[in-house]
Amino acid sequence: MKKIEAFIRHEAFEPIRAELLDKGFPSLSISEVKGSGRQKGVVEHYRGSTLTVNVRPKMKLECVVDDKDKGVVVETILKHARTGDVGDGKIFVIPVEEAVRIRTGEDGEAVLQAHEEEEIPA
Amino acid sequence: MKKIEAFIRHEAFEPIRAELLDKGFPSLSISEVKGSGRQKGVVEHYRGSTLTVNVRPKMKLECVVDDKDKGVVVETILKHARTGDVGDGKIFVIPVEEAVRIRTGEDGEAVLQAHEEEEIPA
Amino acid sequence: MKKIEAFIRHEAFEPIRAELLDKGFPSLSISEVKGSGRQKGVVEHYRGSTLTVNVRPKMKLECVVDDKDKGVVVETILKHARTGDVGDGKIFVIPVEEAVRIRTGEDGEAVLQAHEEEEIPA
Amino acid sequence: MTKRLGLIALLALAVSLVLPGMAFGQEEAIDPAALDLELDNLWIMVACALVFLMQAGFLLLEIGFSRQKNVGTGVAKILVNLAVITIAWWAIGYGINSASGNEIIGTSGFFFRFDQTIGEGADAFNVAGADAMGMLFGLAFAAVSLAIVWGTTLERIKFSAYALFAVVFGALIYPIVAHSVWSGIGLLDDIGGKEVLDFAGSSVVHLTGATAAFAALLLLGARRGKYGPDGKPRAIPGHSMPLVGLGVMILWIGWFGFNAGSALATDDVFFAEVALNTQLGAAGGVLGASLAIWMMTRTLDVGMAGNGAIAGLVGITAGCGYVEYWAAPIIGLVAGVLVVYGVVLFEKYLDDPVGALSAHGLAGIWGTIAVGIFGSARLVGEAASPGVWYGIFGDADLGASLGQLGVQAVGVAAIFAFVLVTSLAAFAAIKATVGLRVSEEDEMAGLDIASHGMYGYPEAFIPQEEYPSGDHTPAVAGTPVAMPAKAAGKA
Amino acid sequence: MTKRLGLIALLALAVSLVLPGMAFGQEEAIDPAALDLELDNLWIMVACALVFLMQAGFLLLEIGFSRQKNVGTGVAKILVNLAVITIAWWAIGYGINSASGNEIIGTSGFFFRFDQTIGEGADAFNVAGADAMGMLFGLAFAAVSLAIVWGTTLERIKFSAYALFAVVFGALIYPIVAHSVWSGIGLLDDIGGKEVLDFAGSSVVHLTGATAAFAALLLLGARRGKYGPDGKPRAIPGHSMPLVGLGVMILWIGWFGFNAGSALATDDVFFAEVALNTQLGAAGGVLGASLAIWMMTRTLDVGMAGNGAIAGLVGITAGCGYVEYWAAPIIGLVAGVLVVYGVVLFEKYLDDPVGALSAHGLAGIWGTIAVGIFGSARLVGEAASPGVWYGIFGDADLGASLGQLGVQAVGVAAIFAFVLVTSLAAFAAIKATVGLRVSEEDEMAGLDIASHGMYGYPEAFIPQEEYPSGDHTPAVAGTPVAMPAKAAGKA
Amino acid sequence: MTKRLGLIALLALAVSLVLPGMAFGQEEAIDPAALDLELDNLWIMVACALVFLMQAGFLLLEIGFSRQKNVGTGVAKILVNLAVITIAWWAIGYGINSASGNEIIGTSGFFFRFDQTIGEGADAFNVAGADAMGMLFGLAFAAVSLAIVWGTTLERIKFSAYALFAVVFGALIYPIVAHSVWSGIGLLDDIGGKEVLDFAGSSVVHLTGATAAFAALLLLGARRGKYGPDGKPRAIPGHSMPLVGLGVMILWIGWFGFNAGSALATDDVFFAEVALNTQLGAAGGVLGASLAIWMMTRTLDVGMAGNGAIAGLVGITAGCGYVEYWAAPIIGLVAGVLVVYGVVLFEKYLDDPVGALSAHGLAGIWGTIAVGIFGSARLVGEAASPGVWYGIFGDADLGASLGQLGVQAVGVAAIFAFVLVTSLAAFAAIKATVGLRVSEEDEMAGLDIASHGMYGYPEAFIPQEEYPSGDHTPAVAGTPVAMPAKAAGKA
Ligand SMILES: Nc1ncnc2c1ncn2[C@@H]1O[C@H](COP(=O)(O)OP(=O)(O)O)[C@@H](O)[C@H]1O
Ligand SMILES: Nc1ncnc2c1ncn2[C@@H]1O[C@H](COP(=O)(O)OP(=O)(O)O)[C@@H](O)[C@H]1O
Ligand SMILES: Nc1ncnc2c1ncn2[C@@H]1O[C@H](COP(=O)(O)OP(=O)(O)O)[C@@H](O)[C@H]1O
Repeated sequence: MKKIEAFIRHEAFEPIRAELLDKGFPSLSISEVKGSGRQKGVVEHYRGSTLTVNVRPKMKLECVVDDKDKGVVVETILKHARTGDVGDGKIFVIPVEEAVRIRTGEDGEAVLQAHEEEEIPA
Repeated sequence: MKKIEAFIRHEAFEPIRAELLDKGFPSLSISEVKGSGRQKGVVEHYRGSTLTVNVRPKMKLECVVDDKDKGVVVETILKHARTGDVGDGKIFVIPVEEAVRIRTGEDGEAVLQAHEEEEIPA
Repeated sequence: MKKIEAFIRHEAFEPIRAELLDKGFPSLSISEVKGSGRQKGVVEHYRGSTLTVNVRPKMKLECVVDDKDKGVVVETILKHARTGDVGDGKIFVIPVEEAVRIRTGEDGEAVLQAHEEEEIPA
Repeated sequence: MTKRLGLIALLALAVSLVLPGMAFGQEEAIDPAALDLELDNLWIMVACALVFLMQAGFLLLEIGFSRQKNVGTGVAKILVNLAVITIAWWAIGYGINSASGNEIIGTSGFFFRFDQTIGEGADAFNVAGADAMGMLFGLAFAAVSLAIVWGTTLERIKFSAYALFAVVFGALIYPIVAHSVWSGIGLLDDIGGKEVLDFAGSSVVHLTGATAAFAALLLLGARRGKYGPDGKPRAIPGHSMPLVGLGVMILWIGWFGFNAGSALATDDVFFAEVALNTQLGAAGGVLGASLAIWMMTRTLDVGMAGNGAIAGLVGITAGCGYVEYWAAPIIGLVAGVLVVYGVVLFEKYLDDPVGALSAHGLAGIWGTIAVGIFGSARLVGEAASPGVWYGIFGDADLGASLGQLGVQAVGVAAIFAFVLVTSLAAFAAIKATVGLRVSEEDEMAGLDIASHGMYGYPEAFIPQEEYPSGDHTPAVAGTPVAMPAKAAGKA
Repeated sequence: MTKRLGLIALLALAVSLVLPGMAFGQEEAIDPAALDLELDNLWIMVACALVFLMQAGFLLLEIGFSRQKNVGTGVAKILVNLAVITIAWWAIGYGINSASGNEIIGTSGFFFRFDQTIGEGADAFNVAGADAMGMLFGLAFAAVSLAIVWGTTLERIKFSAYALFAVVFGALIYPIVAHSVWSGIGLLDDIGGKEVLDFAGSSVVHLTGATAAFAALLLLGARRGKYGPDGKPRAIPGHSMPLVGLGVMILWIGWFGFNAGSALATDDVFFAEVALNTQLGAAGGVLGASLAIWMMTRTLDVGMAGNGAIAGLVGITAGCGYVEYWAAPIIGLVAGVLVVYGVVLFEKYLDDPVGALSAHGLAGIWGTIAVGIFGSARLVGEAASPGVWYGIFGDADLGASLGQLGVQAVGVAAIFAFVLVTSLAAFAAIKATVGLRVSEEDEMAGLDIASHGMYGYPEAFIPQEEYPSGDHTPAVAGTPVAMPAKAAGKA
Repeated sequence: MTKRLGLIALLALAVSLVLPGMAFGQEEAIDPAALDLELDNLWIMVACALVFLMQAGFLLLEIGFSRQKNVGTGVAKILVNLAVITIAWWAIGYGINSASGNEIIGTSGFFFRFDQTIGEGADAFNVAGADAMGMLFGLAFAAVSLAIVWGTTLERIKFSAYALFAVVFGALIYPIVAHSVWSGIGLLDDIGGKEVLDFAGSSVVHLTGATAAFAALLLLGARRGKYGPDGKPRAIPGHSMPLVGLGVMILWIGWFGFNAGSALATDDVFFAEVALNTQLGAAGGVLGASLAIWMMTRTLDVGMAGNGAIAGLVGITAGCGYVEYWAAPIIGLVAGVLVVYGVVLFEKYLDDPVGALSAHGLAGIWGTIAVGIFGSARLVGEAASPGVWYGIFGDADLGASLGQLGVQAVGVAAIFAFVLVTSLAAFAAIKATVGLRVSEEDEMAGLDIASHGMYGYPEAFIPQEEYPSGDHTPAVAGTPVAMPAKAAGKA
């Protein structure tokens, strides 16, 4: 199993989420981060003084998938997160040794993204 | 060493924290995430329009422990985070190669969870 | 490649960022976390009642670097994050299998921290 | 009709005529008595706006003491409440409260309209502008009393309960209390020859609201998580002291209207004496509460300082027209200390997020009693006696003073008992029918999303990425703008 | 000159003289007519402060309905707008609006100054204190109308557009509308012998503002992401219902000044009747909107309840001095229902974040028309006829009533058409020159950072660690403090 | 005594009697002089409420310019400050400031009470209602002055310093300044035959507050991190421009009471002239500051626009009763420009988070001086001379005008020097005893948690999961509710 961690622009998330859902990868998590990278900080003004902000808001997307699905997820992220401008972010792939679905206690790759029919919004 | 990452409901955290502390695992970190999975989004209303929110607030718990302790931590999380309803979340186990305690600079498994007597709230 | 994850005090970040930048590691991400560890919770007051807060705000720093650069990054973090008091936090090193720069789609270690000349603040 | 600027021009004309002191023709003669009436009512109008402003204060107080998931409901509540009580008061409440009918209820003035006859016999009068003023001012007070009710019920009550209870409270419970003390013919107006003194409503308005709040709480129970498995209370901190602080300041300013406006006239500039007492009482309240909480916890709780201000104001409300300046800060100080001990004590058994039971209940009782202690001979009037202070240290008759103290206590007890019983009945009926408390799931999710379809801080709860860039602009005749969205924006 | 305390002492002296009823020497005689003028103007002053307070209400409403990245610009806007219109009104607007000149525009009173002659012939007068009062009150109304304009433009308009349009609107558009209805000599003052009845400005102020808002929107287009690729609108929730709620409450209180202040006098305490109608209308609005949205979505939208209050208030604004109490809640109720359906309907094509088109536009139209339905014979005056209600159910002449209804409709249509055309022209000119809409990048980044260099919630967007501990204290003469920073602090 | 509704009925009766113009019996005759007194005091009461409302404005301004960890302390501070100064003023301050005694201090009126004799000889009077009004109005001004003091001290001052300095400032420093200018017998009332003109307190209130703020800052030093290792200032942005904006709007509205209320009477509707000048001054301030900051940074800083409004208001405060309308926006404009340059300049050496030194200090000085430039012959009275403008361009005597300018400068200098010395002494004493500044740890952690035991935004800092679901409901008699908690809830 692999965890795909991507640091992306906020506006890229929704299309990624939608396409991943379509392709059968409904499960993922996001969080707010701030980052610095190739994209430089901005100089802002406050009451006549300047303030250099060295980090910029980004979104971190985490998605654990079966080894074989790694490629398609990375592709999907690349497809939507890429504007070609500095600040698009990065994708990292990290090994995962184990996965447990809390609801059932079952573990293994089966728990990652598979969706049965009887899903309910609860 | 393993990092246990769990995506759980907010209300599950406090009992987990309390039991982990009891069992000798005081060290962990949490953060706010939003996730989608088997649990579907919700349709909300705002001024007569609808709005589908595809991700839901969850909490991410991170706890790095010695390999041998992995099981007990996973068990503890499972015990408290499980309601049996969709949305309970998942636990992932990720390999950690190194750990350093910043305060002392010492590294290795010793730094993970051990607590000596002279701890002070500072 | 390694991901260095450090849980640090807020005030430690800026010097770390500055020195990493100097040393050629401009790329990193931070996020807000709350943690418990050796540092104990605090007892607070609200309208005459007490409230024990078991977790404290910390900052999580994530920085993916080439294997060979791991040491210098860990050193830099240690240097600035260490006050010697309880609550300084920990550094963990996690293996990363792959890295992709979204902007270009290129992957491999080249994408991690290298900075060319034509960088622009966008 | 309304020629704004024409009129102004006319006024200007008038002034130029007036200034030289020229005599006016007979038909233009202005009767000083008419001016006097207008002047009094202008003051009531000003006071009325200030009292309505207090609604904003209560709103902020409740919101600030709530968690973020329960803030929108407070907004909807204050609006619906104010709307319902306005209609209820107009249709029924004002009539019940009016100086007509018998000692229990007024019997005319329903569906308030111009030229309507209110009262019987020699006291009867036909509704004109000044009566509309009095009616509106009465409504503002009723609305304050109602606003107090909900302080104990935050974060778990069903929305429908607000609207339903507002009808009963605005049409019956509050008007009956007001009639009993302020109509001049009510039950509490002649207790063994003495009247209950409550200048602006420590009991009539504040204790009444707090008692109904108590009734609601008894039937509602505590918030989930308020009491640990060990039965000990846990702090559930609200989300914003700035909003609480602004709310307190707004209430403080509104109280000048509430108290000094209750002079109902500008005669002898007496309203200023009332206003000064109000300020001194509030000051005492802040100091009392601040010192008490600091001595208790060695830290100055912000919310408690706010509660202290309110308690001081509630405490001085009954006496603001009856006591000398020196007594006002003392009354406030005691109220401030009371509110701290009250909050801490009640907290053990009762989950009252804003401290309404103490700030309005305890302080309201204390304030009413305090008139029996500090009431000044110069001010209490003929139908009452000065306070026991003057009986002991002054030249007032101690027996009569003690009698007045007793009358004050009777007034408090009567109001408490009446409101408790009727409110319990009303809330029990609501509970038995539509229900009083939201489901556990709704309580956990928060009332905003559960009852209002959206969080009160929507953006904080809903991720920004839910609004991706859209490249559609609807075709509206006359909209020449097309905003061609770039392939992807940059943040 | 101003001897504050000396004067107080003097007043006190006076009172002690007065109370015994002593006669005054001739030179001290106080003319009741002067008092009457002062009394009327004191009321206008109070009302004026309340109407200016409404600016804070509009500010909060707009901010609350915006996303966090666009809140600071609202603050800068309200300040600059108020400043610009103040100058524009002083220099030009007041003169255009004044009761001088012809039926289209006033022709004197520019660069308003003391003792300036306004008007011609017998109606001419020289500016004195009371005229300053009227001028300031008129400005407060103009500022309300201007504040309404921007509700549709949030989160994407260029800042310069605020200032530029404020000049045109404050100097020309609004004054011409006000002149036409309120100057006593305007176009809409005599339509076949009848005048358009608009007591406090449902049309003059609110429809005018909303129409300009409509014009702005037509040229501005929707926010990015408001309409999906399927053309369906998406909710873009604002960030704070507490701020919206406080804004609504402040507007509600301010409206007492707006409506009752439009009585422009205290005579017969008529302002109280107006105030009561205002309260009843607002109540109706809240109830109408709450019921309508609940029936539509089975959930009580907080913002809609707030819009309902405002719609009720806007709706009753034209009729508050012309209808009986029973009609006020009905007018409000209809306005409240209208606002909900209006918001939901307009949303399909027009991106109006705060609902200004419905709450001020639709409700303004309805309110003006409603005077033709519910206007009471007792109140409408000689130059107008009672509403059709009285024509049908009462003893008024139905033909005349229908005529008045028609006149009201003509008034609405005329104002809408005039404001739409002139505003479109003004905004088109702005668009063609400095531009009306920010760049896509700026819209995504938020107006705060793009136009003001800093977020409106700076700390929320800027990480705390950006302010590391510094150990430098600047050397200032007299600063004996050196704060030696510890090697590292602890959080 | 208070028969609310009975009285209303009576009033109604009266009106029905009055309207036909019937003659009244002798005993009911209403003396116009009494009405005049009541009218004047009603205006002061209204103004007083508006001035007290300014406390809410200062609160919001300070909170908005603070970081989130320091917001609750502002709330506690404003409440405790207002309480302390109320008592201090009642006991001592009012007496010192009163028009009794000598040119330095008043000597009667301590422990203010009804019927107390204030002053000596022919000027002596006994305290009645109108005096209570004057006393309360004076307090409102003292409280504004005190509120200004703390703007420079945010985020690092010890809480006890607030209370201690409030005593000294409210009992001595401010009253002595007020006595010197406004008592009619003070030092600054006769400088070579001319008086210092300061209609509502550009210097007496604002410069005084700002000077004390300066003194506090000198002894307190900058916030940690304000100055980098290179000695250059760094921006430490506050957390909420919406709160700043609301604060500014509230202050603006309150200023109508502050300035126009200082007319202390309704005579000739002069207060309206003052109010109009106030509005024009504020407008000028916003424009001046907006243009200045825009030219400096090409971006319109939100906080600067707010500071501009305040500077405009402070600037016009001295002259609002002395200058013609055309001069008001000019005075405001200059004040607005000054505040921007002041903030940017002071920032280099002095850490003043809200810009109080510039907005109240510089603008206060400028405003006072400006009366010497623009004071109009029509308004300045006999004891003063028109401004140099009229000396140069008008027919005033230039020598006398320059003399007046000098007197204004002397007034400014005297007040600055006096307040600086006394405040430095007071703060030095506080520093030497209980200490002035919190520990470094407390500053880093934030004053809220350090001094008040809880964050001002508790929920934002305390994780939600700290309130797990509890299944305990306390057993209270009459609580039939048991809320059986489900094994686990769902979010
Ligand atoms: N090596 C890294 N480690 C951690 N986060 C990174 C790393 N590189 C990039 N990021 C994250 O990605 C964001 C965008 O990176 P940036 O270098 O500006 O993009 P690009 O080089 O693709 O234009 C950063 O703000 C940061 O949050
Ligand atoms: N494969 C995954 N990768 C990342 N996060 C996940 C993954 N699966 C689940 N999550 C997280 O767990 C949360 C709950 O998952 P869900 O699938 O609804 O639970 P369950 O299937 O156990 O009922 C999600 O909201 C998401 O935050
Ligand atoms: N084993 C761990 N797993 C996850 N987070 C940890 C772990 N140990 C420490 N942390 C994080 O580091 C922070 C500081 O740790 P603490 O034990 O107090 O520091 P130290 O032991 O160096 O004094 C914690 O609040 C937590 O966020």
